[in-house]
Amino acid sequence: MSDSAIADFKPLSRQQMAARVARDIPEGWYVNLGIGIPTQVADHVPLEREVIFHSENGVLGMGPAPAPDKIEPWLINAGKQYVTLRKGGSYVHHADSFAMIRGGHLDLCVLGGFQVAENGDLANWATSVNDTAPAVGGAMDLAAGAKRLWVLMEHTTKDGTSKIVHRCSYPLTAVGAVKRVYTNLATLDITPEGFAIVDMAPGLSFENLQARTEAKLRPAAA
Amino acid sequence: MSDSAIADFKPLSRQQMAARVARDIPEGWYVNLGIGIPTQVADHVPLEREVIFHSENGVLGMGPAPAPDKIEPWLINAGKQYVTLRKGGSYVHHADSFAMIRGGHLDLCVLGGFQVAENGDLANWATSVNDTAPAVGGAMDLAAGAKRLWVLMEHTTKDGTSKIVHRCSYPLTAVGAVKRVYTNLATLDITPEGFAIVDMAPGLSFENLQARTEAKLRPAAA
Amino acid sequence: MINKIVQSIAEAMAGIKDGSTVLVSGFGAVGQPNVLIDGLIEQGATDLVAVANNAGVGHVGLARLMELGRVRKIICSFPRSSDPVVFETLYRTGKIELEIVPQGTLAERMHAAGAGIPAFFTATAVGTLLANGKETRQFDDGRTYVMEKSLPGDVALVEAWEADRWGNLTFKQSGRNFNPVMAMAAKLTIVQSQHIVELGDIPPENVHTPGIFVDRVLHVPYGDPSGF
Amino acid sequence: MINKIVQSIAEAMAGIKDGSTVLVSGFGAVGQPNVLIDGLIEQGATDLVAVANNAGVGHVGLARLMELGRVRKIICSFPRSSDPVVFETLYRTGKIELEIVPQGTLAERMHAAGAGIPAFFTATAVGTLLANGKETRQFDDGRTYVMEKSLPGDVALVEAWEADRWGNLTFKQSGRNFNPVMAMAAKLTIVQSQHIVELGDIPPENVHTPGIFVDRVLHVPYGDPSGF
Repeated sequence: MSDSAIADFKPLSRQQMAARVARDIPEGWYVNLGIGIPTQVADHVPLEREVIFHSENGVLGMGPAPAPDKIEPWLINAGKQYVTLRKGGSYVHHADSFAMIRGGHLDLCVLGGFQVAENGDLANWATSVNDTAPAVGGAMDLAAGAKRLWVLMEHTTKDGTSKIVHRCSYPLTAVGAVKRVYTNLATLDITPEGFAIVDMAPGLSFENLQARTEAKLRPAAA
Repeated sequence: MSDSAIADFKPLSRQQMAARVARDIPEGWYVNLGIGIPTQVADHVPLEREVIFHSENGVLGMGPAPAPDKIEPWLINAGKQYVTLRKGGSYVHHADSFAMIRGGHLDLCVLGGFQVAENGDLANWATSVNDTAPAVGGAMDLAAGAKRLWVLMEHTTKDGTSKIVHRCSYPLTAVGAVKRVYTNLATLDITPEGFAIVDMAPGLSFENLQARTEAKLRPAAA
Repeated sequence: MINKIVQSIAEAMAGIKDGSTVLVSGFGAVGQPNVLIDGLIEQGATDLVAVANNAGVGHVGLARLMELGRVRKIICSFPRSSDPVVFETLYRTGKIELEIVPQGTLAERMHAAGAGIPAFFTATAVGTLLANGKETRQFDDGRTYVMEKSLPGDVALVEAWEADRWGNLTFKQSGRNFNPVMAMAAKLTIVQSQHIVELGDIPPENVHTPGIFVDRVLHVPYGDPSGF
Repeated sequence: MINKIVQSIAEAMAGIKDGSTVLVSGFGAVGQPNVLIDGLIEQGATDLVAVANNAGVGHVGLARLMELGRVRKIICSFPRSSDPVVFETLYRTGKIELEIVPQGTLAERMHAAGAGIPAFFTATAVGTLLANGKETRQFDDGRTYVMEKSLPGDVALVEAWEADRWGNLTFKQSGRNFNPVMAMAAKLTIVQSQHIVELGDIPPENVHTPGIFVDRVLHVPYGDPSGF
């Protein structure tokens, strides 16, 4: 891929990616945000729009990060960062927390990904079957349990390999679970016919996006 | 059975039966008492001997019945009688309450019975396979779940039929679960060899007890 | 602003469909959502499957709903009560189906439904009539267990002590009983609460049922439980 | 008088046998019973199976126990950490067994053990490496589920905020995490508590873990969590 092709458009920054996802989350949803970029989505949901954030370690109703002098040492999220609790928040134990996840009570989970396939498969926990000691955490529970699974990730690896694929080559996190993918290049819905483009980074053409994508894409419905 | 045979001894009153069971409950045990005579066992455990009484409807640490002017309308036991809560007591929901039962966390459950068999089978919920709408409540959970199951009941029905039997003829509550039976005539352990007498009502002879009992009894170990 | 508090019984009961499975909480009269049950009678849905610990008392509440012919089947642990005349008449004349479930299995089947567990194994009822026709299996401990399936509800009727606008709930004493379990097991959870409190008034460590399990809250300061 | 409060770490750890399965609570450093883990190092039991969310950090606590060769196998969801050097060295050289379990399945396997449920079905991990060799089955909803077995412990090490002499516990904020689940899943549950309170000081509606699940309580006012 030539440098000139890249010059044609401006990929979204991580901030912009997080903001793009945040835009699609309506008031009243119960939402779990995975470790990494997904966590930043919360920063782009205004507090007046009441979205209730859940963390696997038994926190429901998380607020923003605390000021450095307001840290509560016993209040962390699943990424082990200090957080706050909003009025109306609550604490539960791990089995109850995952009952919320597994029982389909979360409206949305946003996870990072290594690969998303056009059949909705997600790979985000191990890069090889021979990975020594891959760490799954709560990813498989979240991917299988939430009402909707969205993935937020870069469109390609650093060397330009597409992470939007026909079939995942990495070990799966969940089968057929992903509904939508947000990348730095595009927003893609997963439909029975495969990936359908919802929107693209400013200045990016369909051909240019397809050139960077292993899976076949369908243009946005008119 | 002649009247003179009955005159030989004095069966225990219900009060005495409850007191007999209470004598065998050590401090620190977690105990569930079934509806009926078993409920009265608690009245015979002095408060200084801390035994923690559990009720299926999510009450742990029940105390005695309240004075009429101290009734708490929201605090009842599984028999739907008003009770009190001791200091150190707590409330849980039904699934957690039965997790205590099913998970083997109760040291003892005392239930009433229709029949107890020498193989430890208990029948206490229905008197016929054709019983219209028998009511099981928590009996099967308690019988299968507690660490020890004791049964407290009259030795015979009103017409003199033995409730201590070779095999139960009524529908079972649990299989092989009973460890000990307290009746108005005797205390019987269930052993791999069947019923073994622990003690008998004052004045009752082994022969007289056996005559009132369908199952074969073994005398108390010397 | 999220606001799960509704202003009328009609709003609370809106949309309950014929054929629904309705989980009705309470143990005896304690923790029993009497006003919501009356609301369901008024609302009109029929061909219902009712799940409750008991099968109704006298001619009020759940018994009244059955008497009106609106309950096709009842799933409960203890169909007997101090005055079970309605249920017994319907049952004897073949006008209602009955599924008896051991009380702990009943609670766990709903807990499992709420927790995304379609089936589990328990030793309760093994070797009894209530395990007839059910799959059994021996596990590593050498004991035999029976497989029980989850019991999800379309609607749960719940009675709480306190509720806030996010649907966080507390329960009073033994009024907790089936309420938290039923709240998590149903698609639509409707609550009558003695008290409505401000968001944040319930300490976050002491929320008994988090609002994630609650859809609608009606303020019903109806006083002490009655009608065992 | 029931008194589960013990006076020394030696008394707290007495009787833990070689070969035990030890459930170690905490998520990160929060709710992690550091003093009890050090007590286990001191106590000497070996050939242990450790169950924890993580596989230890640096060279302290659980990592130290592993470094001393006392852990035969670890069951966890997330063997990575900020500094997992001990585990990774042992694992690469074949000196420790690893069983990776999805975090929610890990929690539920212990909850099931505590609740007398030997196995349950979940959709988590279906179609992945972590379901390899496990029984799967389709239920009425048409979805495929995998059967997971309960995970009981011989010993649980728990960290609480408040405890009384009956063993009733509360937890602070997200310090609750695995603690209540592990407390109910083990034959011997040992607690370190920041505060010891009088019987009755914890309101009965707000006991997080009832004393029925607790065997021993050690007062350890150790301050804020540290050592993520």
